[in-house]
Amino acid sequence: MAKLLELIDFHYYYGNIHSVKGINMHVEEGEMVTLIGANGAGKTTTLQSISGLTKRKGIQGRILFNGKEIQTYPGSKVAGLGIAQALEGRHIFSKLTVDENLRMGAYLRKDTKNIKDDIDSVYKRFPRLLERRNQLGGTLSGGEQQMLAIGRCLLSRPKLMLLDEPSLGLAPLIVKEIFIAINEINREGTTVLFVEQNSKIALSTAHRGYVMQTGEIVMSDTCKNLMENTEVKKAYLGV
Amino acid sequence: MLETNNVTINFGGLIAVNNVSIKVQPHKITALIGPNGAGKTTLFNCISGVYKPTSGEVILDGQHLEGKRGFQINAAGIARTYQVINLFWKMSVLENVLVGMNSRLKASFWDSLLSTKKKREEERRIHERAHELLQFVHLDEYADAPAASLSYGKQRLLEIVRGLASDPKVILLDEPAAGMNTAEKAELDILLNKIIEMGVTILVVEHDMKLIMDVSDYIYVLCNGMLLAEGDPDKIQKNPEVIAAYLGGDE
Amino acid sequence: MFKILLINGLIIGGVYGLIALGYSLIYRASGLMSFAQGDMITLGAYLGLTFYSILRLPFFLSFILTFACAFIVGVLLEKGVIRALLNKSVLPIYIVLATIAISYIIQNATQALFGTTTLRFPQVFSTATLTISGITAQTEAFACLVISLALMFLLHLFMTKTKFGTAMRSAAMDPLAAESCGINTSMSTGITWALAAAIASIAGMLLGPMYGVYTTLGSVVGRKGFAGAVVGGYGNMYGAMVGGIILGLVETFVAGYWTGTYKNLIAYAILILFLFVKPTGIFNEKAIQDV
Amino acid sequence: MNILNIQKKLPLIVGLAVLLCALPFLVRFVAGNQYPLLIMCIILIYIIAVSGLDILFGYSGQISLGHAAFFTLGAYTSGLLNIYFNLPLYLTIPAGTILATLIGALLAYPASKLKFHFLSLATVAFGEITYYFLYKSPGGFTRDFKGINVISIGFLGEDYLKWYFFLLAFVVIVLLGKTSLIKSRTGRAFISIRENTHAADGMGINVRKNKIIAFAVSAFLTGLAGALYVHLIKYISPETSMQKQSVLFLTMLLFGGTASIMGTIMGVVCIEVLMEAIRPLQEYQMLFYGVLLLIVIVALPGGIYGGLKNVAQNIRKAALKRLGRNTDNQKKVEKGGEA
Amino acid sequence: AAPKTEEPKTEEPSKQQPETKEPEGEEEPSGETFRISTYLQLSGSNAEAGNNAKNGIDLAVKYINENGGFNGAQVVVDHYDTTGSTEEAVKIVQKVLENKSADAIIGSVNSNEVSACISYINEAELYNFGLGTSATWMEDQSMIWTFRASANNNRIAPLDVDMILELGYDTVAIISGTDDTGSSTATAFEKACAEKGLTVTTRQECDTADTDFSGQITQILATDPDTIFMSLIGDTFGPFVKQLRNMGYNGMLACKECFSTAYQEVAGYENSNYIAFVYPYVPYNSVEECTIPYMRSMLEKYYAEYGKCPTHESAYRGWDTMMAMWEASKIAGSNESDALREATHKVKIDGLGGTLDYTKGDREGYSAFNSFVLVDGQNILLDEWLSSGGYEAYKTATGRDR
Ligand SMILES: Nc1ncnc2c1ncn2[C@@H]1O[C@H](COP(=O)(O)OP(=O)(O)OP(=O)(O)O)[C@@H](O)[C@H]1O
Ligand SMILES: Nc1ncnc2c1ncn2[C@@H]1O[C@H](COP(=O)(O)OP(=O)(O)OP(=O)(O)O)[C@@H](O)[C@H]1O
Ligand SMILES: [Mg+2]
Ligand SMILES: [Mg+2]
Repeated sequence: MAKLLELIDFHYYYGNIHSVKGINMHVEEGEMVTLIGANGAGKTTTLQSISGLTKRKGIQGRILFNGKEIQTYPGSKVAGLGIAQALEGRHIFSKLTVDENLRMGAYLRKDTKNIKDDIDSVYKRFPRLLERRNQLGGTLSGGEQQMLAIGRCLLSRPKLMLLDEPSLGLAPLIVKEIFIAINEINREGTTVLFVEQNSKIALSTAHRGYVMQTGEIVMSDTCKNLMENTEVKKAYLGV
Repeated sequence: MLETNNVTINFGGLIAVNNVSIKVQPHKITALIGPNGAGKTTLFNCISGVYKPTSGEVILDGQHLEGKRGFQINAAGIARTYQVINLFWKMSVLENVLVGMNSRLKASFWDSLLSTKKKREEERRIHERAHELLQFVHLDEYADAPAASLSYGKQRLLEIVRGLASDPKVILLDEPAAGMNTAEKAELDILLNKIIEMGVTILVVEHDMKLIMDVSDYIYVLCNGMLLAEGDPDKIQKNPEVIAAYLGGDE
Repeated sequence: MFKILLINGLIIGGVYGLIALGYSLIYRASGLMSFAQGDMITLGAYLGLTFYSILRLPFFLSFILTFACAFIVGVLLEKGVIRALLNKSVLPIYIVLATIAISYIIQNATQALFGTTTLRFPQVFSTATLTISGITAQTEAFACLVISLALMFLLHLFMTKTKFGTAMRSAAMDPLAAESCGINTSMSTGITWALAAAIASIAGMLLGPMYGVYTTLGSVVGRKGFAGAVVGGYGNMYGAMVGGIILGLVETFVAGYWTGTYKNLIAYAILILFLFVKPTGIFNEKAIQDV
Repeated sequence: MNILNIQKKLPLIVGLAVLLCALPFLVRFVAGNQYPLLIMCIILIYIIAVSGLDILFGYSGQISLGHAAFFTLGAYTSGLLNIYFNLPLYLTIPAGTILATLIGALLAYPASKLKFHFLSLATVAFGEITYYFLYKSPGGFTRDFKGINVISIGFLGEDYLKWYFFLLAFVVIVLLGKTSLIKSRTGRAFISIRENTHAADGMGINVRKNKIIAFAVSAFLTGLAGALYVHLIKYISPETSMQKQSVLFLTMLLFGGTASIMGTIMGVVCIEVLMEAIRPLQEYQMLFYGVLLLIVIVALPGGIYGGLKNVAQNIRKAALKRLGRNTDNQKKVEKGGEA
Repeated sequence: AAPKTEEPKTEEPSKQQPETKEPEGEEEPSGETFRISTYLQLSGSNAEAGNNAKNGIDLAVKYINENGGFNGAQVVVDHYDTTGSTEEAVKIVQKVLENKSADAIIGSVNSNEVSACISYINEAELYNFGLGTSATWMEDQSMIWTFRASANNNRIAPLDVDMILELGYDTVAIISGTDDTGSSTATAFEKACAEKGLTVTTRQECDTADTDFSGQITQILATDPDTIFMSLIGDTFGPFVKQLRNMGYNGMLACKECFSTAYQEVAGYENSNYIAFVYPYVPYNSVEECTIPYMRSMLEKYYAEYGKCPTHESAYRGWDTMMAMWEASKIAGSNESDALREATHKVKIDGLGGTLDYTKGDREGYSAFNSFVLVDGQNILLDEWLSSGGYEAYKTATGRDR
């Protein structure tokens, strides 16, 4: 399989703070990969750098998407290539309605006819949002916002979908549903890379995983192997 | 000690909280759970004075709180943390805690301006106390760093001690474990118990069932703004309605 | 008398409304506050004057050229100053200060280029006055009212109903999320400022023939326009228009029934009272903080 | 601990004091006339005024685009009381200051509820109202557009050297008070309101009350500055309350850097000296001023003080890095040697 | 025909006696040069007047220097821009006085600024000319160091009333600016009306920066006056007249000063018809238009220097001021402030608007003025216009019988 995304010796500096310290990772086409690690490890920084949402001058190293270097692209251009991200902290457009929020997800799409259907399918997946479709994004509950963020991401029909802690603040039932949804999406052909604190569910959903610690990748393997790794078990699975 | 009686909150037609009565027992951890959008945060906001209840009452030790402003409620003895972390980002970690103590301070404006003895003594005292509190959650080494530079988990801890700084009778915690990994959650578990030992009562909202079932003494379940069930953790875990609406089948 | 004042109040209100639209647009689509909007009017008037009166181009062509030039100036302003500041994520007040600096520059540069003489902007419309139910008014002023109403509708539709308008608002609300949706936030703010400058240039082309063209033409009406925008509900296009018209009516009625001496004082006093009593603006944009 | 601190800083404080005392003599000697001293006096007064604005905007986060109104209120009150009732200046100056404070608090009462943009409009309107009122007052008691000519403070007269030390004393007291206030619960309350109004309320801070206090303190300082200014210049006119002057205060504050003592001082000094320096440019001075301002804002957002601090930090960091790299290199060299 | 002006008497440079004045060290910078500082509004809303005055002064200085200067000393002028702020004006004057960098000061065309600065200059005992036309700052008789070579509006106001009465009108409405000149002139006019039996129907005021006057105009028109007296400033004249005409008033207007070409530009030439005023001089659209020899020679020089005629009569004020000072220096034979001040009281020369005569001791130059009316872009002497049947033509053109 072809490498869809590849990070080569990737560093990130917030001014003088060296927060990602030369990581190498890749995601193959059609794969579902997870990135786990403690707080402040640099997961969000990595994800946002791929999407072009961090300041470009903090980057060192290369990010390849479909073999093309994209580390200098601004966010909107990266989005144009087919990379979408559900951001940490949700980042809902607070003064747009739920419906408008979703439509913004489809901003770059040309096939306007299908957008309507896709929105309906998001509503089918999250009926809660359908009830709230004309409410302003800012007044949604935390969990509702998380659903909206994921829904918005789906609407761009990306080639590569990046999810930053999708289960954050969601009720247990919904968490399960979300991961079932992610699985489905992946099976329908979208490549997925996600960051997750709930390591158990992350490792049982994804194919492969990377473990990150203070800016470095300390382990990478298939999820099955990682789950059996004693260190991972101790640090991330609470066993 | 803290109770709400038939609280209803209405957002222009949308009833977010519907006739909810809960009682928080002193020196216990009471939990509030429920699906997303059930109205948990809204109820918190109502207790802490962000929203006024459309009807119903909020009582702390016999004192009516409904309709009071946030700072008055804090002074009455209720502290809180937020679902979306709400720190004073550019202030240092220490200053965040000092601000938390504000409602307990005696120095007047003139004391502040003229640097009277009273003020200097008080300042010294609260600085010591703040360091103590920071040590309590192992944040002392970050005392002078700006709050924004902490990682997510540490920010949560800081929010909790900032709440504790005002010597509250009750502290309301809104999803304290969100964004924490397993190890950190375990630490949080211990911390919550320590807070109870300090004599502070806890009302907590959380989606992490493992934590909730571990720590809480009594649980209320909200669903669609209404009280669905209440009881101790064992009872709730087995309640079929709760399982259907919230917990989902076990795996 | 009432009718005369009403019509004149409406007309001057239309002028304020037109200016208010620019302020509201910038706020709505980039969340920022510009204090150079009034001076963009001055700039527009001078540009129009250059094309129409000095280069003697036909009016329509001059109008288009002025519009285009102002648009470019707006883009340059955004790229050169506003974007540079946004990229450094400074306090918004520094952007306000930058716009104030720009306003000084425009005022002085136009003076250096065109001198201090009030220049005549040749009559565009017929000099004959317009008579509406027995009351005469300046034709240009009336045109100004009509054009600002039309612009209001267009802008409102653009901002709320079109994909691009919604995208511009999104970019103002949350640039990070907007980028991740593929919205080019840099272009979006660029276009916002350019459009605002272009609107100001239209105002300049309309005000020029009425008041003559001089370096401080825009600064006073600019302030009134800002007031109108806020009163109406900052960021709302209808609000901008209604706010502007209210201000115009208040001024005209105060001067017409009471005193011209305290016209401005009273207009501002009413404004301040209005802010304190009904701090939501007319179109319900929330003015008070949650606490 | 306190004493130790002071002891450590003692040489610095003494040095500064000596410098500040020697400066006017030096300047007068170099310039050969009193005019630069006058500018220095104006600088001192503006430091007081801008400190007031800093408390309001820099610390408590409330914008004011009409602050010059407090300045003129202080000035006019003191001047007019002296003119009409022949009251001594040691009464009129405090009276002007107090009136400005009261009006500030009164304005703050409703204004403290307003959000940023709306507050800026309210303060613009307040400035305009003050201007139109002074410009055309009922019965002409403010002498309207003519402005008022007033007397100088008796024992200071025209001697700007004396004025300098008199004002310096004020500035020192004001800055000490400001520091003390900022490092207290009140100051922390201000900052917390600026940072996160919502959370401040939740943390038991009476937001309304603190905002009003900030407004009053701010108006007090700016009013005091105005009351002093009018007797230094011996003239004031309504135009001083116009937006231009308010913007000048704001420019000084932002130019130097908000929420700091040094920033205020640097901003005032730089802008005032700049304004003097560009006066020979005649009608192009505002053009030059605008361009320069723009360049500085774009190049050094956060003000000169912030910029300087950054530069200092970067230099230090770079130095450290260099050191670090050197050791790295050494290691490599050593390793190479081994290999 | 011309107003009462004779040919200027002397134009040959007067020979000076350099031995009379001895430089007195550093605090007296005179000697080789005579330094004049001006404070004028060169930018902002009334900058038109300021810049014209500056041009007038510079032109006169050039002429004076070519013709021997002040007792042999070349005149050097430092211009300062007040940006329209009195505060700034005060600072400038203080700076000049503290630095002792000037032998004389020429003040602003904005009377507010003159009012603010005059006492400092007097305290410093420096030779000074003001350029504003307001009466207020010349009222104080203790300001003995300040002179004026421009019109005094309080002297014109009664003549304005006479002119209106001469036209046969009984009632007048007043529009007045809230600035110094505007309101003091309006007040003087009102007083003269009361004395001479002209009824004032209403007095409306507007701010200097206003652009819309419909409220005031509505009130004025509601009182149906025979004519309207305009006591405004700078940029407000044009829009006011334009709006007045657009709101349907086509009658005769009276103006506190000549309605300059810049104002006509904005008001529109067709709207600027029938504006009567009393003033020492009038502006010209071209040099050829001017028939008064002395004025014409000045205009020629001005045109040669700046490529256009003055757009504001403040250029004349600047010229006249310099000429009066020059004459004083000749009489005094010295460039000391004291001597110049004494000598000024003996000055009697031809100014651009008639005789500049300071021998009355009131420090004012002009006391005789002419009435004009602006018709079709031409300023015609009122008497001429009346006698040539202009008034009848006006009546038929406007349909007004008053
Ligand atoms: N804007 C910033 N400025 C300075 N440092 C930052 C900034 N954002 C993040 N950091 C630092 O960079 C490091 C990596 O942060 P990042 O948010 O990528 O971690 P994370 O793995 O996503 O953590 P979490 O699980 O808490 O979300 C942290 O130490 C953090 O303090
Ligand atoms: N200001 C508001 N206007 C309208 N509806 C609101 C407002 N605030 C909250 N709501 C609605 O009220 C409901 C309850 O919200 P609340 O935030 O209390 O949920 P929650 O129980 O905390 O959910 P979560 O677990 O997802 O945080 C939600 O459906 C939300 O959309
Ligand atoms: Mg993260
Ligand atoms: Mg919630």
